[in-house]
Parts: sequence; structure tokens; C-alpha cells
Amino acid sequence: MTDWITRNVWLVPATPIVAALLILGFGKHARRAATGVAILGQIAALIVSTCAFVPTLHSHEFRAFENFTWFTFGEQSLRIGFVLDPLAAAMMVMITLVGLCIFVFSLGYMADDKNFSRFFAYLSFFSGAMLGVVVANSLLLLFVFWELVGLASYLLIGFWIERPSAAAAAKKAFITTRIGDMGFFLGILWLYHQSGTLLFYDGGHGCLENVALLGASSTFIALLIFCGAAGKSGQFPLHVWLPDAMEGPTPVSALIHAATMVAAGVFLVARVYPIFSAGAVNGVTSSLIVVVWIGVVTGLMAALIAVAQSDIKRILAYSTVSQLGLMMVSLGVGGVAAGIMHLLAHGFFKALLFLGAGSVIHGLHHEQDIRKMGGLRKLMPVTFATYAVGMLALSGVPFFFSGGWTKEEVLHATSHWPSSHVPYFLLLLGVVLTALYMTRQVMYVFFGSSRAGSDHHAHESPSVMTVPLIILALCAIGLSIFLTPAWPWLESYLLGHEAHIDAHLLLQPMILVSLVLVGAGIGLGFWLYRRAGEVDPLQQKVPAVYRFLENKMWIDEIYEHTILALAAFASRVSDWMDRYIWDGLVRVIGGIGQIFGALTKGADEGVINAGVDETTVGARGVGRAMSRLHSGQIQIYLGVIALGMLALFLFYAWLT
Amino acid sequence: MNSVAFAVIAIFTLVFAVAAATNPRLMHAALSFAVMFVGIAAFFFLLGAEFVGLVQIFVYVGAVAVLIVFTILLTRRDAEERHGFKWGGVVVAIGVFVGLVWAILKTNSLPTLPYLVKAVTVKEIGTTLMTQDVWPLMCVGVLLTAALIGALVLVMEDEP
Amino acid sequence: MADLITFLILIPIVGAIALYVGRPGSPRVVALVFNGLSFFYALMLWQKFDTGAAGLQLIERHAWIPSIGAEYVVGIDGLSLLLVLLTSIVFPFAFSAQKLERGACSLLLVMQAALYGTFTAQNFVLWFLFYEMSLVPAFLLIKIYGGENRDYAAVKFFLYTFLGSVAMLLAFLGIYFAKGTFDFEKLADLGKAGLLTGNVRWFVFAGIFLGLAVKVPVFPFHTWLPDAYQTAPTGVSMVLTGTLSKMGVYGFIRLLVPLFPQEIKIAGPWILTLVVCSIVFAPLAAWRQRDLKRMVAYLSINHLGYCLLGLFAITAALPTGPIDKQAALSGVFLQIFNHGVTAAALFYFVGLLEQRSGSRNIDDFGGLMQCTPLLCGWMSVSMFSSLGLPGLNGFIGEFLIFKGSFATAAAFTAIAVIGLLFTAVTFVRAMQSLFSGPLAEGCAGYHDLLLREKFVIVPVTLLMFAIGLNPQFIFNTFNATVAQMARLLG
Amino acid sequence: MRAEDVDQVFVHLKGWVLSFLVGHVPDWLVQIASSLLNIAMLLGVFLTLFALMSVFERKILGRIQNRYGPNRVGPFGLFQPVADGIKMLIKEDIVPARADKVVHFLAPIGMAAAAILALGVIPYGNNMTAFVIDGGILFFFAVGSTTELAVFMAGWGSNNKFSLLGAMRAIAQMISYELPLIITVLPVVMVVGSLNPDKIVHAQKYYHFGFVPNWFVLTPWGATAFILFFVSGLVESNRTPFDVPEGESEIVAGHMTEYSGFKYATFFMAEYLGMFAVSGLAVTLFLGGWHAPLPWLGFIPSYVWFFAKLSVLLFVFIWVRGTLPRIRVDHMMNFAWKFMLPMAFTCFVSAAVWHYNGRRLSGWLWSFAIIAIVYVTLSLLLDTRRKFAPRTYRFAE
Amino acid sequence: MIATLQIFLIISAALFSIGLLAALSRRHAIFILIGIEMMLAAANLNFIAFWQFSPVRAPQPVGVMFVIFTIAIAAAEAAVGLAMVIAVYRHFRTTNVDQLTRLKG
Repeated sequence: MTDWITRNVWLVPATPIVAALLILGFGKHARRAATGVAILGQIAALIVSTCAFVPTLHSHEFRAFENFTWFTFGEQSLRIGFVLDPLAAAMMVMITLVGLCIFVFSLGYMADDKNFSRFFAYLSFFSGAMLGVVVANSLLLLFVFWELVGLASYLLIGFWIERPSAAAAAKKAFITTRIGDMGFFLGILWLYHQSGTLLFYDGGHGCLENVALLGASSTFIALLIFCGAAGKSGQFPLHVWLPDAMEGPTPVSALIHAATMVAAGVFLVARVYPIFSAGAVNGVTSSLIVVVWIGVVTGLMAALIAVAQSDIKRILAYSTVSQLGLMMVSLGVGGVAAGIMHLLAHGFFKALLFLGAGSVIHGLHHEQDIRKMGGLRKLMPVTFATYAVGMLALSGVPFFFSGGWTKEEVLHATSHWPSSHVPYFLLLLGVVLTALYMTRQVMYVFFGSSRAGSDHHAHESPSVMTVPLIILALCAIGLSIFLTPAWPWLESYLLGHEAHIDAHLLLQPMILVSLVLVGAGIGLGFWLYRRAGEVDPLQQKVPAVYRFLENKMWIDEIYEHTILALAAFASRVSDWMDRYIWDGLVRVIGGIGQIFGALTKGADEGVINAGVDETTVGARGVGRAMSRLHSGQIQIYLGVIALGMLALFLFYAWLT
Repeated sequence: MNSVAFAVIAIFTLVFAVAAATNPRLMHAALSFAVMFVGIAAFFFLLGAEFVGLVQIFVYVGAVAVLIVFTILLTRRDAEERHGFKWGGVVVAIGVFVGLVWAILKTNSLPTLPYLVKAVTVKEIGTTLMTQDVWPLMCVGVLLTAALIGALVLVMEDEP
Repeated sequence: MADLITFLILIPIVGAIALYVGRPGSPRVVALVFNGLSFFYALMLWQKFDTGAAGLQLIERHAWIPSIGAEYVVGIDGLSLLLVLLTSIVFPFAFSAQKLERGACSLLLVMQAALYGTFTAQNFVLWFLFYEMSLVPAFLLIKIYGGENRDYAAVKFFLYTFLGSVAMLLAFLGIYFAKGTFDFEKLADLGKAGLLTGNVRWFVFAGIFLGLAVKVPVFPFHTWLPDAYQTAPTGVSMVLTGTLSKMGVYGFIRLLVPLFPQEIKIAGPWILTLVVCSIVFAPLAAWRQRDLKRMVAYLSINHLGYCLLGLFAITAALPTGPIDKQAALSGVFLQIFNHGVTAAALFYFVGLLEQRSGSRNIDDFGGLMQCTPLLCGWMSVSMFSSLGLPGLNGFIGEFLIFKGSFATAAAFTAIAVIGLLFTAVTFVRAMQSLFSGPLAEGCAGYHDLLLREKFVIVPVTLLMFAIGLNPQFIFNTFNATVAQMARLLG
Repeated sequence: MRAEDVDQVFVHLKGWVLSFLVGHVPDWLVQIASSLLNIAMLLGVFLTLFALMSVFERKILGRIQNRYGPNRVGPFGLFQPVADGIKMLIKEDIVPARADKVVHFLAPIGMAAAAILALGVIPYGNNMTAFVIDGGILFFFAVGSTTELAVFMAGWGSNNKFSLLGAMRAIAQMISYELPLIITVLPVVMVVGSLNPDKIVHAQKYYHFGFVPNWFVLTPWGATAFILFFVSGLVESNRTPFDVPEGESEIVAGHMTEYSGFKYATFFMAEYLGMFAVSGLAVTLFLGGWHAPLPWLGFIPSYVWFFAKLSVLLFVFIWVRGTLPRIRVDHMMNFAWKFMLPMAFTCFVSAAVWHYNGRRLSGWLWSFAIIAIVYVTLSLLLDTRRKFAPRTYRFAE
Repeated sequence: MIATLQIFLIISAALFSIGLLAALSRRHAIFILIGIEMMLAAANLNFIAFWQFSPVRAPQPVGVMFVIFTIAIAAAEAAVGLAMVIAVYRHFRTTNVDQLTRLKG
């Protein structure tokens, strides 16, 4: 069993991809078959990944890989492979489990869509590609799946193709992530050049096993790879696509932009962490410093912006960006296990929140503005209950909710960062803000009375949508069992060595600090928004700040007027140069040729033609004389030939 | 035996050649012409070039002679009337013959040995045709095709 | 069977004559039959070809004009075989793109024969003969069968390529008078020690470079290309981009690199600058184009730029390890093939759109996904392949090229990566305006892919996937050649 | 007596007869005697066969037409040919007054001579070839082509318009079908690499898997070529359904109109001998010559096998005659040039493909595919709906 | 009489002259063709004779090759020539070459 699964771990990504191809093959009208195949594929992937998960429990530092040659060029060969280790196994289980919930949820959410089966094909395809990223044992293979994930996200964001905004958002997502990917690509090239292999683990020859060989270039390689991670994980300054990506259907947002794809960047950094930490002094390297600061900036900026958004999904999107920043910080300060644990927990509760938002949107007939909602607590009780669990987890309420523990871990790691303490304090500020905007959202949506009358027809969603919510909520709570510092099983599992039980962590002052901060955030939110109307209370109080945040700090606009304008200008210039400068040169040369042609024409007519004419007249006279000799009698000609022959004989006789 | 055969064949060939050249009846002349080629083919057999002899019969008796008799048939109205004979041609022909014979007899460098038949096999001919002489062969192929088409175009009646 | 290559060259000519003389009712079908025959022959060639062995194979050598050193020598190595296969694939593909008149069909067939000749000839005179022989049908096809503005485009095309050819011919005459041979292999042997000396060599080098650079084309000799591709009928554009432009790259690999190794080392940075310019500027210019064909044409310049980047990066700069050289060469070869297939497919799709709407302007379309989902789906596959999405053919070639060139010319490679980004931008923008958004008026009545169109496009797309997922079968054709060339460069 | 001795009995017999001459007379005389013996044997066998054939043909035709054939003279009517021969010999020999007498007289002789000469190069058994010529196949066709001249002589010499028209038709169709006839032989020649009939027979002596004979008729190109050859042979020997030149309903008896008595009999005989010759060549080229169809049947003498195969083919000749109506002359010409000739060339190509694929199964399939494709294409191209257009053959008017 | 090369050459000279006679003396156009064919046959005979009697043995049967090509060319010539005779006859209603003098200069 163990052997089988370690050799065939490729089955995990293959199953959903095959399902996707099958669905595309069925055509548009096989809706039942499409959903059946998609969900079956996902269940199969879940089973296989659970199977793969089991052997990793047996021993510490379990790592199995299966490498093979993809192709041979010249006399060289390019090898890729799949790896199974705790990191991959945990990610796989999380992705498949969350994915399955989302698939089921989509059954209800997308029931009326006319391109229903295509949706499931894309979703399956995405799931497969994401699982591929997780199990890849080669940076190249990872990049392949990475790009496929990008493609799937492009397709899913632009799923409602008839909406121009969706298409624009899809384009923006694709291009923005690709900018990061170009850096990633260069990083791959550099790494390949330096280490001669792209395999992570190859029995002592992999690039992660010999990071010392990279030397000074490891910093640059790590930063280039981080470009890719930043693009995918929506880190500043490449975060702009993620909020726009909310144009896609809500399950898509839940799957891609909360639970899995955006986590891929964090996963990537964790995967190639040896490169980042190569040559670390006291756990700090220049590349990790960059990671920390980018993470801090992202986390804080996104949390601030989230406070002033009014679209239910956008708030969640910015919250995602903010949490991703948190994870990056955790990785950067050396808390790899903490970051990944937060990633796993975040996957569950953020999916839960998005699906809850989806349920709300579905119940309100695609109304997304929180200012037009309200009082849904009674109308949608299940959604409210599960949403509240998610909200508390995200806010980081300790003890009972998974998010609380993991956030503690992250803060704990950050506080011990030797380089600087500023990130720690900024993160604390972020904690307050997180609690604040989540409270604000819940207050707007579920409490108070209904606004703008849009909830008249509000209704609880069908069970096909609520059951996944409940499952995810249970996970969000239940996961905390594995996350408590009192029983650091998950941490030791991820780290690969025994984590010491730190019981006093439960009682140290820091936890009290965060408890206070979270309480402050929730309390502030409760007090501010207890009677919120159409106009945001914050807007009334500090309109300038609110406008600044509402417009996302004008980052999009800045980009539009700088980078985009520059690119457009460059393209206009190259087109113009093509048309006028390079082409103009050709025309000049052509003109010179024409002038020369005109000159030679004159010479031809005046001199050469006249001479030829005279010669012709003479030749005609001679020809006329010669024609007399021809009688037209063929036999006479023949006879003359024969006589000529005779004459030759006579000549021969005369000679000899 | 060879001498006897040679004499017989030579006389046979020349008699039919003269008949082909001088017989006033066109059709008889044409048939004599065909028979004369059988004689020439016999010469070739005698000289060890069986293949050429067979080709000679195949082409001349089987094809060219048939073509000639067909032509005679198609120009039948004219074939019946007598065209007469030009004696000037005879003089020239005899002159040429005398000149040739004189030149042959006079040339001393010709080998005078009696020949030993060296037969050539079809395989040798084929090999040569396909290796050394492959371009001439191609050209002849093109020439024959062109001749075929040309002949067809020439005799095609104008009205469709 | 020994004259397989000669037969391959002759079949299209026979086809052209048959078309010209026979006046069949549907010339395209006849042309396709002949294409099928040459495809069959190309496959046979592939089968006969010993992929394990390096060097020329299946050589045919006949005396031709000994007085000027011209011989009829044809033979193939892995590269030639690859290009012969590519030609055999692209031509039937082009013929099935649209209905063509008899004359156009026979001209295309003549061009096919010339291409086969170019890719197999091993003597300069013969090579040049075929090289020029391909020029004339291309000119006539644009001039007679082109769309609007065809006279201008045709004359420009002719002027450019002809000037390039003249320069190259003069250069080769110079070489001949100095060295007395036109044979590629002999010249390559001489080239190792430096073919010419003094300043003359720079004139000769520039002449050959110019001739080939125009054909590829390399910035700034590329302005004939958008006009020519835009004006030519779809099938002709496919052939021009799919195969004709490969003659330039082929010439670089076969002529310039072996003959002038030292000169390239000196001129390398300048050439690479030009190449990177074409990689970056072309997609930028493509971004601006409203005409779809022009857009694809510009992207074609960009893709061929990658080929030259790989080639000149390993020949111009410091000596590198075998893996980089082999990676770059393999990438270049594969990219040649990929670009041939993919660009032809893109032109094919543009042709399909043009058949449906009569327009190629990107603004005339919108929301096509709603009425022609299959067309959009397959077309996006080609586009993604062109922008280098993993899993499709484009990625592997580009990865290997960049892998090889990064080792020696990291800066140029880093800038060239920007080209990849702009290509993506251009394509995604095109996809956005073509496929998504509300259905544009006039687009509602378009029919989706017809059965015959599916028959054409499915095999080609499958080929793209096959190369993208398991490219070994293509690599096998030229691995030995790559290894040998890499050693020669060393 | 061993099987080999039975097989070689005639060879030994000839050797025995010649042994009386050896040493007493010059060598060239022995050679001539040997040739004369061969010719005598040939004539004896084939004239007998001719006689038998004439009666069996009538009897089989009778059976086909649901009546008895000749059954009065001798047992089962077997002496009928004797009676016919006597009748022919004593019949008056009529020569038309305005006939070209010499030509008229020479025509049947030329015809018969050609047919008999053509028979000379066929191997009738192991070591039983009358004239061993390196270019035997070419000899066969060279001699065969002279029959055209003989036919023309008959037509012209008779000075009768039916004769002339018949002769014209005969020559036209013979020339047209001579092309497919010869071109279908070429693949065999090409594959064997020799024009020698003995070598061709020798090349077919092996057996695949121990029981499938290596006859060329068992390859796709061979089968096609055999059918084409057989059809052309039907035409060359002016047999139904291609007996247009002698079609009595149209032009009396064609070039034989003005012949009677023994000259007519000679013509008649020459036609039958020509038929034997073509069938014999078909057996040699495609049906393995004198080889047994199964290896363990090799004990039966080779000549028996040859004549068995020949008889089968002759029976098919008769069967076809009894079954098919006469074909219209322009159809026949169309068929020759538009179908037979391209198909013959296809055989040629197909045989080449077969050969260069190492004569393996793949080659077999390829060659089959080529023939199938060309056949289907030709069938599509030859629009059969125009079958009933007005006749265009100029000698029919 | 021993067959030597000279004898063959004389025979072929005779054939050639007879062909010339046919071509020169007869007024019917066909005879010109017949004469030419005869002359070509005479030439063929020469080729074969020279080949057979040549003291050195060439690796290829050169004489035979010549003859084969000559025969092929002669056949083509005959076909076209006879077609011309027919065409001329159709046009002028005569085959008498004395009357066919339209190409007079």
C-alpha cells in the first residue's frame, strides 16, 4: 500500500484532470453526467490523497519521490517527478476536502447556469492542476501546473463571458500573475543553470538538497521565485487582480481565491524554503527579509482597505490578501510550520466564509452590496451560524477556533524575529483591523433590520448548499484540536521532528494580548456598526480616510497611469517606428531604384534600339536572296544531302 | 554454318529491301519492308544481339509496319495511282553506294578478324539502361510521349 | 527508393504541372492528393532515416555544372528531416484553409517543391536555386491572389527578399572565388579555421547575414512581413509563416553559424541586440494592431526571434557546457517546428473568422463564445500554445531556448522574457475582445466549426498537445544532429 | 520407376533419339534435329489439343445452352474434329477474282506461323521448353505482334469491305489491348528480374508456410495483373465477348470472310493456337507454371500440372464465351484505354511497392491498398451513366 | 565466305543505298519514310557489327544501347511522319511529294 501510493501519487492530480476532459467531451447538455463525473473525480482524489496521507504519518521526515525522464534532448535528459511528504500530503487532503465541499455547493449555486457542465469541467481541471502543484517534485513540473492553475483561474474568473467586467478581470488576473511568473521563470532558469537539476529531491542530488552549491546567487534565485509566489498569492504590489477576480462565480472565489490557488504562493515559498534560507545567519537572510516586509505591507494594507469596502466578496478578498501577507510573514521569520498551519486552517474557514457569502448572495438574488442587506440572521439561520463560526475563526478568537491558534503561532514566531520588532507590532494592528472589518460585515449582513428592501424574497439556501457549510464549519472548529500548542502534533508532523510541548504557551502573556486585541476589534466593530445605515459610520466620521481606503489606496489608478500607460506608449511607438521609420527607409530605396530605371530607359531607346533597327534591315535583304535556293521539293533537298555526303567521300579520297 | 546462314540472310534481306524500295504496288512494298526487318533481326541474332533483334521485330513488324499499312489504307485513293519513278535518285543512290563501299574497302584500320559471338544478356542491357543510360532512357520516354501526342494532334480531325 | 528525396522534390512539381495542364474542376482536391503523396513520402523518409546516427543521410550526389562547382547534392540530417516533415504538414493544412484557384494551387505546389529542395540541398548553388525558386511563387501569390493593397505588399516583399538574396549571392561568390567550393560540408570544415581573412570577411558575413535576416525576418528588416502576411490569402499566409520563414532560420543554422564561427563571436552582442529588439518590439507592435492577421504576423516575428536568440546566444558568447548548447539547439529546432504548426493554425483560425464575417478587424467581433464555442475553444488552444502555456508545444521549445541562452547571455534572456509577457498580453487582449463580452452585432449568425473544419483542426491540435505532453518523438528525429552540432560548435 | 523419371520421360526420349545422331553428323545438324523434334512435338500436342478443344468447346457450349453438343461421330462425338478436318480439306478453295492473290495466300500462313512460334517459348514441364531464349517473353510478344500484320494482310488481300473493316477492327483492338497485355507482364518480369520464362517459373517454386505456393497470382498485384492479362488475352485471341472483328451479325466473319476450305481452317487453328499460347503464358507467369499447387503433390509429373492448369484456363475461355454477350466496339476501346491501361500501370507500381517492402505482409497490404484505391478512383471517374451515348467508333460506320 | 566486318559494312551500305533510293526516287510520301527507316536500320546494323567486332570489350554493351535508342527514336519518327502524311493527304488530297511545294522560298 505504501509503496503503491508513493509510486502512484500522480493519480491525485490526474483524476480530476481526466474528469475535466471527460466532461468537456460530453458536450454541453450532459449536465447530470458532468456533475456526477466531477464529484466522483473529486471523491476519488480525496480517497487517494487520504491514502497518501496515511503513510506519511508513520515516520518522521517521511519523504518519497518518484522521478522519471520527461524527454531527452541532444544527449541530455530532463527529469521530473512527484514527491510525497507531509507538506504535500496535508495540502492534498485540505484541497480535496475543501474542493469537494465547494463542488457540492456549486450544484446548488450554479443550478440555473446554462454553461453548467463547462463550469464543472473547469473546476475539476483547476482542482487537478492545483493538486499537481502540490505533488510536483520538480520546479519545472511545478511551474507547468502553476501555469495550468493560472489558466484555470483565467477561465473561471471569466466564466460569465458575456459580462465585459468578468472578461476584464480575467485578463487582469492572467496578466498580473504572469508578470510574477516571468520572474519565476527566470528564477527557474537561473536555478537550473546553477544547480544543473530542477528536481527538489533526488536522493541527495536534488536542488533543495544541495543549496550550498548555489552560493551567492541563491538570494537572487529566491527573490525571482518569490516574484511568482507574490503574483499568485496577491502580495503587494501584484495584489490588484485578486479583488477584481471576485467577478467570477462565488464557488470559484471560494476555491481559488480563498482556499487553494492563492495559497500556492505560500506553498511555493515553503517548498523551496531551503533556497530562501540558504546561508542564513541566525535564521535571517536578505531574501527572507524581503519576504517579511512584503508580507507585512500586504497584510496591513489589505486589512485597511477591507474596512472600507462594501461588496461582501471584496471584503473577503482583501481579508484573504491580508491573511496571505500574514502567512508570508510567518514563513519569512522562520515559522514555516506556523505559516502552513495557518494556510490549512485558513483554507477551511475562508472557504466557509466565501460559501456563506455565496449562500447570502444566492438567497438575495445576486445582491452583493452589504449596505443593502441586513437582518438575515433570522431568515437564514444556518448560514448565519456557520458564517459566525468562520468570522470568529478569521478574527482569531482563541481556544475554540482554528484560526485563533494558528494566528498565535504566527505572532509568536514573529515576536522572536531577531531582525526587527516592527513587523510584530504591525501584525498586532492587523489583528485588530481583521476583527473590526469582520464584525462590520457580520453586523451589516446579519444584524439590524433589512435595508433597501432587497431581503423580501430572501430565503435560506437548499440543503445541498448548507451541508457543505456545516461540514466546513465543523472542520474550522475541529481543526483546532490539532493546532493547540498543548498537543503540537500537526506542527511536529509538518516540521518532521518532535516539537516540544509548550504548555506554558497557553498561558503566556502574549495570548492575553491577542485576546484583548481581538476583543477590542470585535467590540469596536460592534459599537461602531450597531446602528449602521446606508452611509458607513466611518465615512461620516473621517471621510478623507474612508475615501482613500474605499478606492483601494488608488493603487489601480496609479498603475494605470504609470505602468500601463508606459506599455501602451511603447507599443504605439514601436508601431509608429515600424510604419514610418523602417518602412520609410524601404520606400526611399525603392524610389532611388525607380529614378535609375527612368534614366536607363532613355538610354535604351535613343542608342541601342536605333542600332538594332539598321542591322535588321540588312539581314532581311540577305535572307530574301537566300530564299531563292529553296524549291520546296523535299526529295531535292534529300538528294543534295546525299550528294554532299558523296562530296565528303571525294574529299576523303583526295586526302588519302 | 554461319557463312551459309549469313549468305542466306543477306540475300533475303537485300531482295526484300529492293522490293520495298521499288515495288510499284504500295502495299506489297510495305509488306516487303516488314519482311526485310525480319531479315535484319536475323542479322542481329547472328551477331549475338538477340534482344535487339526481338525489339526490332516487335517495333518494326508489330508497330511501324502496321502504322505504314494503316497510312496507306487511309490515303488509299492516292495509293492506287502510279506516281512514276525518278531515275535521278537511282544514280545518286548508286553513287553513294559506290562511295561507301570504296571507303570501307579502303580503310585498313578496320579489324579483319573473324568474330567470336559475344552474346549480351537482357540483364546486362537492363543494368546499363538503368545506370549509365538512365537519362537518355528518360529522354527517349519523353520523346515517345511527345511523338504520341504530336501524332494524335496531327491526325485529329478539326471538327469535334 | 534511393532517390527518395528527389522524388519528394519532384512530386509537388508534377502536381503543379498536372494542375496547370489538367485543368481539373476542383484543383484543391488534386493539390491535396499530391500533398498526401508527399506527406507519405516524408513519412517514408522519416522511416528510412536512422535517428541514431548523426550527419547527413540518404545522400544523393550527381554531377551538375562541374565548372562552377555546382553539384546536385541532397541529403538530410535531423534538422532537414524536421523541416521536411513540417513542410509536409503545413501545406495540406494550408490547402484546406480555403478554396484556391488553379493557378494559386499550382504556385503553392511549386513553392512546396522549392522548400523541400531548400531544406535538403547541400550545395550552395542548388540551395540558392531552390531558395529563389520559393520566392517567385510567393511573390506571384501575393501579387495576383492577394487582398487589398496587394501590389504594394508584393513589391515590397520582392524588393526586400530580392535585395537580401543578391547580397547573399554576392557574398557566396566571394567565398567561391576565395575557396573554390560550394559544398556545405567542405565549407563548414574550412570555416572552423576561419574562412576568410581581412576586412573582406565582414562584407561577406554581412551579405549572408542580411540575406537571411530579411527572410526570417529580424528587426529592422521585418517591415515586409506584416504587409505580406496581411494581404496574402489565408493559405498563403500559413505557408509563408509556417515554412517560408523557416528558410531563414535554417540558413542561419546551416550557413552562417558553421561558416563564420569567429565572426559571430565578435558580432554576437550586436546580433543579439537586434534579436532581442525583434522579440520585444514585435509583440508591442502586435498589441496595437486592429487587423488580426497583422497581429499574428507580428507575433510571428517575435517567435522566430526566440529561435535566433537561442542560436546566437550559444554561438556568440562564452563557451558553455554541453547541456546548454544542446538545450538551446534542441529548443531552436523544436521552436521552428512548433511555430510552423502553431502560427499556421492561428492564421487558419483568422481565416475561418474572415470566412464567416468578411472582416479581420478585431473590433468587428465580440462575444463569439456564445455563438461559436467550439471555434473559440480550439482557437484559444492555438493561442495558448503560441503564448507558451505549459502542456502545449510552445512551452517546451521556449523553455529549452531560454535554458540554453540564459547560461551565456543572461541579460539578453532576461529582456527577452519581457517578450513572453507582451505576447501573453496581446493574446489575452485578443481573446477578450473576440470571445467575451456581449455578442457583437452581426456575429449572431455565424455557424460553429463545420465537420470538415474539425477534421482539419483536430489533428493539428492533437499534434500540439502531443508535443507539449510527450515531445520525445520529435526530439528523437534530431537528437543525434543536435549532439553533433553542439560538438562542432564547441 | 521413380517420379523424376516420369517427370523427365519426354526429355530422356528426345535425348535417346538424338543419341543416334551424335557423332555421326555435324553438331549444327544435331541442333537442327533437336529443334525439329521439339517443333514436331509441339505441333503434335497442340494440334491434338486443338482438335479436342474444338469438340469440347462445342460440347460444353451445348451443355451451357441446355442441349447436347456433337455426339454422332465416334464415341461421345469425339471423332467430330476428324470429320471436320476432312470436310475442310476437301472443300473448294475460293479466291476472289480481284483479290491480291499473294497476300491473300500468305495471310493464314503468317498467322499460323506466328501462333506456333509463340508456343515455342513456354515451359511445358521441367526442362521442357522448346526454344530457350534469354528474352523469351519478349520473343513471345514480338512474334505475337506479327499476327496483326497477318490479319491486315487477310483483310487487304481479300479486297472485300467486310474483310477490310474486320481487319481494321481486329488490329485496332489488338493494338489497344496489347498494351495492357504487355504491361501486366512487366511486374512479373520486374519482380523476377528476368525475361526468361524458365526463370519466371523457377521463381514461383517455393511454398510459404509449407503449403501456400509462391505463385504471383496470390499477391494483390499478381491477381490484378492476372485478371487484366486474361481479359487482354481474350481480346488478343478474338474470343467472345470481344469477338467484334468476327462478329457475324455485323460484318459477316471479318477478315476471314473471303476464306474457305483449308485456309479458313488454318485461320481457325491459328486462333486456337493463339489462345493456347496466351493461356500458357498466363500459367507460366502467374499460376506457377508446371509447379504443383501443394508441395506433397510434386510427385505428379510437371507437364501434367501444366496442362491441367492450361485446361482450367481454356475451360474459362469457353465458359466466358457461353456466358457473356458481345461487347460494343467503342465500349471495348474505352475500356482498354481508360481502365485496363491505368490498372496495368497500377499493377506495376503496386508490384514495386510490394517488392521494396521486402515482400512481407506490409508490402502485401500496401500493394493491395494501392490497387484498391486506384480501382475505386477509376470506377468513380469513369462515369458509367454515359454508357448509352451514341457510338463513336469510326470503323463501324 | 567468312563473315567479316567488311562484309557486314558492305551489306549495310547496300541497305543504306536502297533506302536512299526509296527516299529519292519514289513520289509517294510514305516511301520517304520507308527509305529513312531503312537507312536507320542500316545504321543499326553498323552499330551492332562494330560492337561485335570491336577488339576491345567495353564493360557496357554500347552498340546495343545505341541501337535500342535508335529504334525508339525511329519509332517516334515513324509515328509523327506518318501522321504528317495523313494530315497532308487530308489537306491537299495528295501524297505526291512533287506537288507539295508550299514551302518554296
